[in-house]
Amino acid sequence: MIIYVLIYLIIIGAAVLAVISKKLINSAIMLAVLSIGVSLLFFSYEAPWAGVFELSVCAGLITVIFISAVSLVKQDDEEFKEDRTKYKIFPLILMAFIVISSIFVPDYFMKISSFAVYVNNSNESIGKFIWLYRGIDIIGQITILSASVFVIKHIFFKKSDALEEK
Amino acid sequence: MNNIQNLLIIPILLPLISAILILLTREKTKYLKEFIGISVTLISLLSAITALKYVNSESDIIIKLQGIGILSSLQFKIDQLSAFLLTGVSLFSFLISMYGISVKNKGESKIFYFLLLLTQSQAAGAVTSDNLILMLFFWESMIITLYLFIYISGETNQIRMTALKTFLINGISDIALMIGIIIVGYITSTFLISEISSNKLIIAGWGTLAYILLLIGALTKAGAFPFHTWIPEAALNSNAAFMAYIPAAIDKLLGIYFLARITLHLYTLNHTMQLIVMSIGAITIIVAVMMAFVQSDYKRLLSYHAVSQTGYMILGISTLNPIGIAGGLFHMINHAVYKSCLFMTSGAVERQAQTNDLTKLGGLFKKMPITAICFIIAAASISGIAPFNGFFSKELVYKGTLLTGYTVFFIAAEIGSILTLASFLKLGHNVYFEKPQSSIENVKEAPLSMLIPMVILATICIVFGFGAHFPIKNLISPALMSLGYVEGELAGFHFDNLFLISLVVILIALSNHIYGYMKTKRAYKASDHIHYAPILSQVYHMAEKGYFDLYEIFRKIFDVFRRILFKTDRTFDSIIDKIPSKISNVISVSLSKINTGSYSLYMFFIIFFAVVYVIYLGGIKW
Amino acid sequence: MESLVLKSVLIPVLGPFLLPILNKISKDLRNIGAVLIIAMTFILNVYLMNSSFGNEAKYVIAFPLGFDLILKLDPLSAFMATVTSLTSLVIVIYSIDYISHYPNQTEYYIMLVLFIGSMIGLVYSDNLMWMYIFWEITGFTSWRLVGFFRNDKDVLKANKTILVTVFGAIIMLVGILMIYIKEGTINMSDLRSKEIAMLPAFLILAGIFSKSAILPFSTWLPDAGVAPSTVTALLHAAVLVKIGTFAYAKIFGTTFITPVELNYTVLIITGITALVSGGAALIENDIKRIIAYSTISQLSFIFLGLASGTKMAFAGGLLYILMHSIAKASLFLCAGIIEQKTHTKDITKMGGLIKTMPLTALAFALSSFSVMGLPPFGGFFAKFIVFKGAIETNDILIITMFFIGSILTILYLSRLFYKVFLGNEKLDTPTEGSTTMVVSVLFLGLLGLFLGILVNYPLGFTDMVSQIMYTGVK
Amino acid sequence: MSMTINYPLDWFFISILFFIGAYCMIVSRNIIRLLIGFEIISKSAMIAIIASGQHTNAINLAQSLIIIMILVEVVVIATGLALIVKFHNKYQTIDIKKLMNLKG
Amino acid sequence: MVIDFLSYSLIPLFSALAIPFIARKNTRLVEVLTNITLIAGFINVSYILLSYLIKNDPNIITIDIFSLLMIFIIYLVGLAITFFSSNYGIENETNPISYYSLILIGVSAMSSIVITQDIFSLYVFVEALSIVSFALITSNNSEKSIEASIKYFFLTFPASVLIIFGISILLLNNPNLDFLTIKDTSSKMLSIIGLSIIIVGFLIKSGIVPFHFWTPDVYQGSYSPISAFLAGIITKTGGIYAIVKIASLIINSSLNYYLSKILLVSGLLSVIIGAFLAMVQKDFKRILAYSSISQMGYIILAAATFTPLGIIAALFHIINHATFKTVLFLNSACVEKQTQTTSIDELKGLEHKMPVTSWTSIIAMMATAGIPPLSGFWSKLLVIVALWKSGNTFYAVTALIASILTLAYFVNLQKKVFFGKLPEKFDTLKEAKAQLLIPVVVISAIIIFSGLFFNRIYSYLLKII
Repeated sequence: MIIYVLIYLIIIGAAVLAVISKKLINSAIMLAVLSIGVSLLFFSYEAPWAGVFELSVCAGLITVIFISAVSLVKQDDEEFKEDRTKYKIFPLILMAFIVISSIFVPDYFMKISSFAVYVNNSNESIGKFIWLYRGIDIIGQITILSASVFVIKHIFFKKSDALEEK
Repeated sequence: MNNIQNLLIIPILLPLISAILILLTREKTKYLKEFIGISVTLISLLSAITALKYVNSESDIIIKLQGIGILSSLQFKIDQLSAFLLTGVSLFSFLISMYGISVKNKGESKIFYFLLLLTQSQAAGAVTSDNLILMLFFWESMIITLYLFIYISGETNQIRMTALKTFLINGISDIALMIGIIIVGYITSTFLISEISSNKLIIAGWGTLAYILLLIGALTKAGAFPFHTWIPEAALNSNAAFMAYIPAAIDKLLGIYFLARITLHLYTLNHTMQLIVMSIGAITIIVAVMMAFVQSDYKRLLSYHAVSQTGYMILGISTLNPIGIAGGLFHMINHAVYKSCLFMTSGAVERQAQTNDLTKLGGLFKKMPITAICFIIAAASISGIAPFNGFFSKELVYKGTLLTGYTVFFIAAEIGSILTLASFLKLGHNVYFEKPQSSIENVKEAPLSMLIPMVILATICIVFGFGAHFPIKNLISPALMSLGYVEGELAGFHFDNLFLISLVVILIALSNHIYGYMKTKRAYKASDHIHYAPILSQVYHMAEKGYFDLYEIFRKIFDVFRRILFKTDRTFDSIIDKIPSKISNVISVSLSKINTGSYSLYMFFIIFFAVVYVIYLGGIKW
Repeated sequence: MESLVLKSVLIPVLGPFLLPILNKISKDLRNIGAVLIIAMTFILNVYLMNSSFGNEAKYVIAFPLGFDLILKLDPLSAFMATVTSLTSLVIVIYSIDYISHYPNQTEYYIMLVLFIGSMIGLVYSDNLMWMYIFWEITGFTSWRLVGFFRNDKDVLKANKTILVTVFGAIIMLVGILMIYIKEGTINMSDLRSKEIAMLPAFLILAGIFSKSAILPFSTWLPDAGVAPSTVTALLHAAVLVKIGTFAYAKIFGTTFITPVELNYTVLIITGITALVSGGAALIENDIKRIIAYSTISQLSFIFLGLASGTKMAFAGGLLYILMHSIAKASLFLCAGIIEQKTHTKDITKMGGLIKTMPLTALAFALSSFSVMGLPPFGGFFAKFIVFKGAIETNDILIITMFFIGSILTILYLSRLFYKVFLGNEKLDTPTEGSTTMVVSVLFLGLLGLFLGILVNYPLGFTDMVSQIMYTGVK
Repeated sequence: MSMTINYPLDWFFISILFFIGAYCMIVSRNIIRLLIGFEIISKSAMIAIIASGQHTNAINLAQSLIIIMILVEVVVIATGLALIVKFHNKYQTIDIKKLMNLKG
Repeated sequence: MVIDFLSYSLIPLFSALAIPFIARKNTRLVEVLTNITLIAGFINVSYILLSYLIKNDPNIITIDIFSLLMIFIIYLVGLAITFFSSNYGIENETNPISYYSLILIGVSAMSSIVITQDIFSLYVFVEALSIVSFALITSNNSEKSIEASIKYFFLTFPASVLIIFGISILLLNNPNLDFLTIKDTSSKMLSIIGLSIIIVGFLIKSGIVPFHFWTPDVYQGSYSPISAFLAGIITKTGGIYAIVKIASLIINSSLNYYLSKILLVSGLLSVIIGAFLAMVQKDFKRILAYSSISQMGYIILAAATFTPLGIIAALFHIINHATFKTVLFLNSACVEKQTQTTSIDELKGLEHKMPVTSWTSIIAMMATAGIPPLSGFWSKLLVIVALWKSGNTFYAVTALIASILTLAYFVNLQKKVFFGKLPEKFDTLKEAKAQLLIPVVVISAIIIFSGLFFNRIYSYLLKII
């Protein structure tokens, strides 16, 4: 019970810091921390596969992409100044929201959860499960991966810039 | 029986066909049109007379026509009255078609004869049709011929305006007549005059409205006050043949005929309505003769008299007693006779002297004696001088008026005849006996084709005067019978107070004329002492300006009216066109203000509404 | 017989799409094609009209939800179709010369014929939904036809036309759907002599008014005068505005038992319309606007006949439709000749044209006499019978309004004739129009005269129609 | 036991996480920070899936969904960053307020 | 069920993958390959449909006609876009290989969306579709297109989150996310909540008021052929289709009252607001964007009735609307190509220079405004009747009367762009190439005929439920 709350506190804290930190690079790192927290949560929910994917992909890959992107736009990031009051007052607003949601959200979902139906189809191994039940999603994954390839290719197509110069 | 029916068809159908034939001939052909016109009208005159004989001796003639639905009961019916009118109409058509040969400004003679024959057939149809729809058909179709008659007699704008005015006055009054007829048909559920007359209408409710509308139609046709104003203008602008034909003869015949029909045959008037009609007659007499008295144009003066004489007929008819009615009808035919004769003389004078302006005319007695004599006879009879026909008819009217017990109308009538005589003294004195103007030194007598009709008419004046019992016995009393009135003691010439009064009238008129002449030394100025009398002068001025002209008044009213209506129309236009587009534009612009293109705003809206929706949908009642 | 009904609709509806192909071959062929299509339609309809009594020919194409396409032959429809195709035929013949020197001719002919075709379909369709469909097609085609000249203001007027009429049509559709939901069917032969509720009746009435330009939807009609005169003749005089009157006759005259309040409302509104449009016609100076306003006022008289609630007045209204179509078409076509020859539409700039174009003046005079309702022209009888109906409503207000209305008719028409043909010459002697055009207008003018003299035949037909079909009021 | 209490608690934190992300996505003008907010929100979504799966002990189904979602997310983030870089090349800024040409 | 149609999504995918290897430099070959792929698929699907249409015996229909019709329209529009692009000269502006591959992948993703029977896979394919469109929008690297793409990216993102949340709720009482399972449990309250949240997500994705803010910007900003693709089919399949599908699942549920209300309100709002906003726009494509918002509204209204007739009406209107909007956007692309502008203040009097464009757009506009006998009239009529019969009379009447607004802004647009007097600068203007006109003409013909033979079409629209 406690452990959940601790993990959640890490997650929330990381999220808040990611939002309010001045430097983008810190935000990216905080995002990584957030992902680690989430993967911990998954582990503790007996969802190891999800945890592993989360840890490797989100905490790893996405952070790397982020940091590279941040470094690409670094100099503009320095000279770009937005007023930080909205970030300074953010914790207060968050507090207010937490208070309100602590009144409504939990008991609403208490009601919801009382309607839940319990199933037990968790005995197969996850790979088998995916293959059996989520077969169509495999096609989805192929589609989306091939899409991503062409998307990147399409977005970073240079000929047009050359056209615009002349 | 059959041949009799054909006999009746002739005056209606033959002129129609030959009119179309004339339209097909070419203008070049010498005298062909004139020949057709004269012969056709002569034939129809003869057939009319035969029909009259037959009707008086035997029974009425009825002809049914094929028809469907509302038109299923179309039929012609000649009773004595219709036959009498038919004869009169054909007679005048015949005379005018002869007279018209040498009228100058009658436009293309082809068109002239076409119209003349057309009018003949229309008038014949109108007087003989027993079904009100049929009568309306002929009656209303005369508007077009009337319009064209005036239109062809010249190119000037003046003439066209007059033609338009005539057209509008008659057209509008005919719509009134139509509605009146429909109402009659609605409340009696038949359009047959004979059926309606079997149980007469009374003045009540819809009946009153119907009678008023019918009266408007009849009076407009007869050219009574206040619907007369087109006649003097037409007199100024159109040719004498037309004036002698339509306003003098045909319109009077038709109008008074229909007035007699509705007043005596279709309705039983109540007292108020009778008074109204009588006073209309009296007013017509006085007003028109007052105007006529001061005119200084030959035809215009005559035309005003044509109006004022209508008053006598209306007065006579509306007395509702046999004597008065007989007087009215008799006066109708007499008036037609002498008035067309007078117009013919004016036409002759105009043709020979190229003018109708009294100031330019004078001393024509020596130059055109026959015309002058005809004029004198006709003038005498219009002024009611015994023993010409006018005297007898007027006398009958006076008697009838006195019998109703309203002396005021009698006095009005007498004043009317005083002024009539006075104005004719002025006219005749000026035109025929003044010392001649230099401009008209070498004037010849009018051509034969003009003289013959004049002489015929003048003769009729005398004949109907001395032998007044003949027309009364053969024409008037049968007509009265057909209207359902037994004849009283009508005819004959006898000394009584009325005769003395008429003598007095003559004396007054003479003295007045002499006084005026002495005053000014010029005959056409003989009326000035009345014309420029203190109050009267303003009145005359306003009258000349057309302040009392119903037509002008209506024009002013409608001018305001149409502007109001136009404004209404524009208002509706803005309601369906401008206002909606404005409203939608306002809405659209205010909506498009939200789409500022700012990402943060959009994001806020989207998340906000998403949360609202989710909360609403999540909160399903358990 | 069924096949004939179908043909008489299909020929003009599908025919126009051949015209562009003919146009590829030669212009004359295209014109001839257009004329032929209408002529065939006319002949078919005359035949149908003669054989329309007694046999209930019906052609059905099944559509879902009870929106079947039913083409049903009845005397009323056949009569209307004949009148339409007759005037249209003359107008199309006239167009050949009139339109010959403008752009978009092919589109013009396509739209013209399609318009007539949809009109024929409208009159024969027995299902209200399909009536609505053809109704909208006529609206669309009239949009293109009114926008024939593509200047901004012309197209603006065209847009006004289609927006107003389609708006009304949509209101009408609401009414139709209400009937559809309530009764379960919208086949008029099934709905015959049922009673109709107030609300749908008035909604349908709004559509009818918007189509035949009765207040408050009237003003699109004069504005649509920017179109070429053939189009205005077709739209304003012969066909488009008659759709409303026909729909009224068909729906409220021969299908439903109309509530008497509805009829009374119609009489009041049309009475006001007659006054307002007459007054506007006395102010306007644009010849086509004047004639358009006169159309509006005459439509009020037609409605007077149809809504008076007696069989005879109903017959009179139908007769009025015939006479007015002919006369008004001729008026518009004369206006077309005048406009083409004088290059203006402002009557204050005209005058004395009777010298230079006497035949046009003759045709114009004949037609305006017919519109004024003078004997022996056809308009006289129509107006007489219609007024009889008005008087049988026993309502002095209505009688007065229409009395003044017909006075206004005489006034504005004589004013128009005077200003255009008489008056003193202002223009440098324009010449008479081309033979085809003059012949067609003269034909129409004389037709009005003959129909007046031989009134028994048309009156007999309409009388029989109303005797057989009129369902009366509640 | 915890089975009943967990689920509402999860959603409590999910809502907080969602709020943080949403706030970031609304207020921030820095386009990369928007993407960070995006990331946070999608994390909250994943937690929701897992929580439901664990609650109804259909955890394998939840896991398989999560795995696919992670893949989708990577691709989406990559696309987003690519777009951002392109935007940056074009406009030489990372201020989202520059994108106000299309409006009305 | 799924297997029946799998080829429709796999073949384009594979050819998309194959393109870069087969045609490295030769762009013409790429175009040929793409077109052949789509033509093959299109001929196949239309053969199946026509065989039913010609036999006209609804009973012989055994397969899922709902998906089949969607596949038909997807392939139709996709083919139109590729054919159009292959003559539009895209190789001057972008990389043809990735362009065509992305279009093919988009078609494949859309086909998968309509054939899949699992709500999570639906989500996955929708995401795939959206990243494809992010890329395609920026095909010509103009500022506008990048702005459009980024706004699209960020503003439709909350949709995905909501969908996931909804799925997580669904997981509570469904062993799996199969449509049939959900249909069985659709009377349960949890399913309704979950589906409602998912529907809200899809409302955002399809740009219904009040989530419409991104739509006009994206349609206006994106590369012209692609705006046709987006407006024509992508947002329909990625948003509206899902809503209609879900609605068809919960027809018999007793708990859909709130959902129905919210959908009705949103639909009516988008009908009216979209129409009003379209009236004051100055850009051809933006007007079309707002018009498509307002048409979306009709579909939502139909779906909101949760009756079989409503679902039929919604599907039919989706199909028709895809055809109208494709025609209109392709026409706007032609106009832009010929005149280098889409601002209606600069355009004028093009009708004599571009008659085909003018007439096809008149047809499409009239069909959109619901002028009979074009297809749009029938679908709109079905929508209204469905609303009326389900007792929502107010919505029915308002929606019906609001269609006059559609007509209003379309006649105004036609007047501004195609009528009036041609300015001098366009004197040398020519009609677009014939190849560019073929798709437009074909689709216009489809609009007309599906209106004329509505009775045939309806007879097996019935079978979708």
